[in-house]
Amino acid sequence: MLEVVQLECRRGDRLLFSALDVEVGGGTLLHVRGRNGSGKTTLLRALCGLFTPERGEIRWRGTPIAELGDEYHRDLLYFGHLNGIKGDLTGVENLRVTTTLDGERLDEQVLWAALARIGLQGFEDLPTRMLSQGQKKRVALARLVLSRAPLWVLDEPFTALDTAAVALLETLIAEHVAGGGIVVLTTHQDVPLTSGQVARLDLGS
Amino acid sequence: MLEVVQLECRRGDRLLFSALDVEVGGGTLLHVRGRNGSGKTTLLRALCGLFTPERGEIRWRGTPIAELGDEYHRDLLYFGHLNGIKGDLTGVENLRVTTTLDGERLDEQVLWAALARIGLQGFEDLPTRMLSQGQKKRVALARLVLSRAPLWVLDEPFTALDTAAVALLETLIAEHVAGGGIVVLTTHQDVPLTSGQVARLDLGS
Amino acid sequence: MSDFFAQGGYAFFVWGAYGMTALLLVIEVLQLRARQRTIRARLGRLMRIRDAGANDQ
Amino acid sequence: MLRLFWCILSRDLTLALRRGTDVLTSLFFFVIVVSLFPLGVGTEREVLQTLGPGVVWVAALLASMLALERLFAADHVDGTLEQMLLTDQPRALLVLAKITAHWLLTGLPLVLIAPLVGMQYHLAGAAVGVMMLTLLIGTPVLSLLGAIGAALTLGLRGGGILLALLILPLYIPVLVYGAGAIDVAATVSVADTRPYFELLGAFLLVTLVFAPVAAAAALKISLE
Amino acid sequence: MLRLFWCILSRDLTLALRRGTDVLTSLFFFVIVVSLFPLGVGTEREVLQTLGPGVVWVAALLASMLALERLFAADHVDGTLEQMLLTDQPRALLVLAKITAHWLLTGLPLVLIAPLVGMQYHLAGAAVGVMMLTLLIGTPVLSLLGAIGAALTLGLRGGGILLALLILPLYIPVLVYGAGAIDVAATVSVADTRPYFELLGAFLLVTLVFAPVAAAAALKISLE
Amino acid sequence: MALNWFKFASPASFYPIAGRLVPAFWIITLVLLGLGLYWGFFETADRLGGSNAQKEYYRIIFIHVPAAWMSMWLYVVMVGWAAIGLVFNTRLSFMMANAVAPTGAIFTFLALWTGAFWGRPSWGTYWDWDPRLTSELVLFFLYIGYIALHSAIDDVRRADRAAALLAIVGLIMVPVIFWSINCPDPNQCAALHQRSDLTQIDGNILFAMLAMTFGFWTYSFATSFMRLRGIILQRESENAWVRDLLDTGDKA
Ligand code: HEM
Ligand SMILES: Nc1ncnc2c1ncn2[C@@H]1O[C@H](COP(=O)(O)OP(=O)(O)OP(=O)(O)O)[C@@H](O)[C@H]1O
Ligand SMILES: Nc1ncnc2c1ncn2[C@@H]1O[C@H](COP(=O)(O)OP(=O)(O)OP(=O)(O)O)[C@@H](O)[C@H]1O
Ligand SMILES: [Mg+2]
Ligand SMILES: [Mg+2]
Repeated sequence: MLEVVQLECRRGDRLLFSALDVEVGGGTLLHVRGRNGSGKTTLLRALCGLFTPERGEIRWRGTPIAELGDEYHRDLLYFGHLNGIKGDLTGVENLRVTTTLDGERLDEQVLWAALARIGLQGFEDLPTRMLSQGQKKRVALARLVLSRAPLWVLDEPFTALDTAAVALLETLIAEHVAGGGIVVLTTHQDVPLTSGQVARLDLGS
Repeated sequence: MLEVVQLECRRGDRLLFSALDVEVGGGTLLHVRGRNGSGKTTLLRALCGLFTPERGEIRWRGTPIAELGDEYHRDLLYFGHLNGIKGDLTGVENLRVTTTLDGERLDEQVLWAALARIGLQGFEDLPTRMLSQGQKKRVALARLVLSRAPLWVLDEPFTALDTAAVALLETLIAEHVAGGGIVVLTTHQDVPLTSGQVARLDLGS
Repeated sequence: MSDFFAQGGYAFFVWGAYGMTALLLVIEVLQLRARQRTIRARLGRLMRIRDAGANDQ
Repeated sequence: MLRLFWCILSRDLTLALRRGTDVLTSLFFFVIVVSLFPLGVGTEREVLQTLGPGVVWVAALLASMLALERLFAADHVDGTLEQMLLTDQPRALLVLAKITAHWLLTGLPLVLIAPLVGMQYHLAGAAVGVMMLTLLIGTPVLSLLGAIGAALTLGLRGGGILLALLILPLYIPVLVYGAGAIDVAATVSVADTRPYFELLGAFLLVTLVFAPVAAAAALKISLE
Repeated sequence: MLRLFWCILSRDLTLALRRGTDVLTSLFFFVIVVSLFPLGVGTEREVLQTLGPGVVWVAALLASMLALERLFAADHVDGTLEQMLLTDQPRALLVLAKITAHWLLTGLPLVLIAPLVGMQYHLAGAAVGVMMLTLLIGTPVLSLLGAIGAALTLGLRGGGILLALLILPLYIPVLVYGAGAIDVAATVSVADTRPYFELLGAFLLVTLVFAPVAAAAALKISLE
Repeated sequence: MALNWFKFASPASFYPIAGRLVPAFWIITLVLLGLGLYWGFFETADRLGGSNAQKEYYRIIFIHVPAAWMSMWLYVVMVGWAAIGLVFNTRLSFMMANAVAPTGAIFTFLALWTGAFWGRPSWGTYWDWDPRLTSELVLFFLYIGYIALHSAIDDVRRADRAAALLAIVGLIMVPVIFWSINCPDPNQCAALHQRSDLTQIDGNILFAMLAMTFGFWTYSFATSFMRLRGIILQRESENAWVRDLLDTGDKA
């Protein structure tokens, strides 16, 4: 479903990788690995259309993403270094905004349930700036519980999470992959990613 | 050398911990553990004098740190969630500023050597904003190589680092502890901290 | 000759205008040449470093 | 579509209202700048009357411009803007919602406070009415144009002052006709201000159509 | 101690110079604001002459204030400020170094550009000289006072405009005496400006002693 | 045809072409400027006496008017390249826009400066808020805005596009801004009169003025190509052809 064809990315005047070919089918987890600075984040941003590669193409269901535009965004969930939540809004409010942006129309109940599932019971209606590093990350991750996008792109989703949260996230990823979805992720931590089909991509020499 | 006496910390109206007593002698590594939101970061900031606790006292060599003031800072190296480096300065320039702030007067050579040791050969004179997440963290960590402060307080120093960098950082910590220093750190990753005497402190229920 | 430089008493204005024009244009050209030189020097250095690095491996 | 517009609008308003002072600061800035002039220039009645329209509009320009920095910056820093760009809904609409919220918080208050300022500068009642009307039509243009600049300078160090550099020259037409209308109302007659309003209205329509699109494109570029 | 001062000063200057335009933006902002007024107020010679001193000083206030946001904000966001507070060197000295760099980059250029502005407003030669001198003594006061406000509003959303709110009232004495001196020089005589300069000088001395200490204390509070 | 254009539109092939053009432009520039200055200073002296007497400061016209023309023309050129870059995503056009901007800003400044040095002896003031002068000042701000925005952004690709977008928005606004300055009172705009008319100017003066204008034009070509070459080298330093170029010690 997701194809990367002869991709070449540069940052500044540094060539990160070239002639990269990858194909990821449904029900697969692609683990992108590499040293610090090998270009993992750059690749993930390119996959989302947030970074324009120097050369090559990225195709989703056979069509280049540059042509797909907004349609592609409907199928995509990106989770970057930044959490993408507002410190002044509560967990529920944050979740409501992100799901509306995803084009979903959800009940209040569902939102609370998602936050409870991610381990934030009792913190749902605190402004998120009052949460700790890891709790903020959890609020952001609650989106995954509700997402119906087939393609998840996750850049180091495990940082700052405690062991309980890491286990939960693993389950979420496993469920998504089992349901025929695609997950592209990076992580430096040793996380047992045993869900479905696991492909590995190594960047850098 | 570092004593925490009946410490109580609150954030907002939430009691994080109370009546906390810890004593850490030279040559010890204190690993602070706990769930997300259990108050690790708050404790570490309190140890540095960046957060005023509700009750209780922190003593360094027997004197409360509030009385010590600048003298305490001479003995302290704090490494927080933020890297504390300027994106517009190169690695060397950043290191020069931080070491000057630490009151040291070092040769150019020494700075370059420190950066090389931390695995940034070839990146020393690039503005650090052009580095990846993990490389930025490395620039910040280069300070540890040069530090002569006996007390290191490190808040999740392992995030974003690749395996090579994690190993290097472990060595640095081990050396520091072996040399009679104190390290207080938090981390959610399973990092083999076998250096010298390891104490563990668990926060949260 | 000195008549010419006096410009009928308006020397300051005439030469002020022409002078600034000449000055700016000359500065622009000099600055461009200096820049070209530094760029070349920098590229040369970069390439030598890279070549040296390639030989090491 | 309308649901998205409403969601973003109410989100931005909620955010601003949570920090009570946010709504007031831009207003106070306007009032302070307007009040500084008599201190620097002297307080004779005639001088102030000639000055009034110009000062009001320059202050409105500055207040609107200062607040612009906040339009996208906060969302940029915490990554929510990035998430917004990855939605499948039209981006220009989203930008328009943000601009609307911004204007409601920073433009509208200026219109409402205008009579007070008119008093400070001894303007006649008719002139004050015209002033309010020019501000009502003119400040949205400022917000709309400014959004483009705010999007372009997103995340740059010294963005605030750079934004001023980019945007203030573009504000000149609004300034000229806004201040001009008040001046004409004060010195000639209110009837003569009609062409001014026609022009301001035309600016508003044109920017309303094009600015959100341009700002959305600029955001895309800035987040690359 | 001097080494620390020099290290921070050169660090800040390097940072600004790396982004070539940083030095110029505050200057151009000043020039643009000054140039906006005639567009709003009208261009008669006499009006401009009475306006001149006031406009120059209000513009200087605004330019200095806008640039203030950058004084600590960047260092706060990337955590370098926190590191600076954990040094064992006197914090006030460190703050003074940052203020000095800030003034060199944003205050001094205003002094140098002043003659041009004087021309735009048809001010006489003597008045222009006085204007430069008042700016030379007055702008450091603005930077010093502003540093306190910048430290207090650090990291607050809408900090820019909140800062304006806190700081502009404190700037009023400088504005009154700065603009006053130019006005006196233009309309009465240069000799009569002496008391104005004595007052401005006194402001400078007092703020030079107290402002860095206060700003350092404010920083400590803001980072808690 | 199309292929050819693409060939020239690549920095690699344009670099040597620009290198060969620069000296040619310099020669033409020197000739034209020399001719214009000689004509302006020595062949128009007859205008000094007589009924409709000019004072010597009229000689400023030979740089003032050409500089003012170039300032506006170069802005249009700059926006043109920027727009082409945005639409067709060609790197070279962005570089062109970048290369033109500083020269344009310099000419704008010169128009202002020489105008001021003319205004002082003829109007008795260095500066007045005449519409024409004000518009030129605004143009200067627009140039500075473009340059400032471009240099404030680290990532050149983002800088190119952001600055290009700004330039285009600026160009759309320019007529509105200039018109609003020229006609602050819409009730009386119909009365706005034409200020100058080229056909009324003395032939010799016109000749010198045109020579200077074309001289400035070729000067702009020369400097922007020089700047362009620098930009190309900087941005393409990873590419093989730059390495070959440096290895062979190209001096062009
Ligand atoms: C600081 C800005 C400027 C000043 C002070 C200035 C001043 C002058 C003066 C004093 C003259 C002599 C003609 C006369 O006395 O009417 C003149 C002529 C001229 N200026 Fe400017 N000017 C400025 C900007 C411009 C600009 C922006 C243009 C753009 C088109 C321009 C175009 C011309 C032309 C074409 C003439 C000759 C027209 C004629 O002979 O009537 N000037 N300028
Ligand atoms: N600025 C704040 N205002 C109010 N409460 C806060 C603030 N920052 C943190 N808290 C609260 O303090 C508690 C402890 O936060 P802290 O950052 O110390 O946790 P932590 O142990 O470091 O967690 P993590 O592992 O997620 O980093 C959290 O429950 C959080 O809700
Ligand atoms: N804004 C930028 N400008 C120029 N170069 C950059 C920029 N950002 C990153 N780079 C360079 O691009 C390379 C890859 O960066 P990227 O962030 O993709 O790495 P990464 O694989 O995600 O590393 P990490 O594991 O440390 O997060 C790095 O070598 C870095 O120097
Ligand atoms: Mg990364
Ligand atoms: Mg923490």
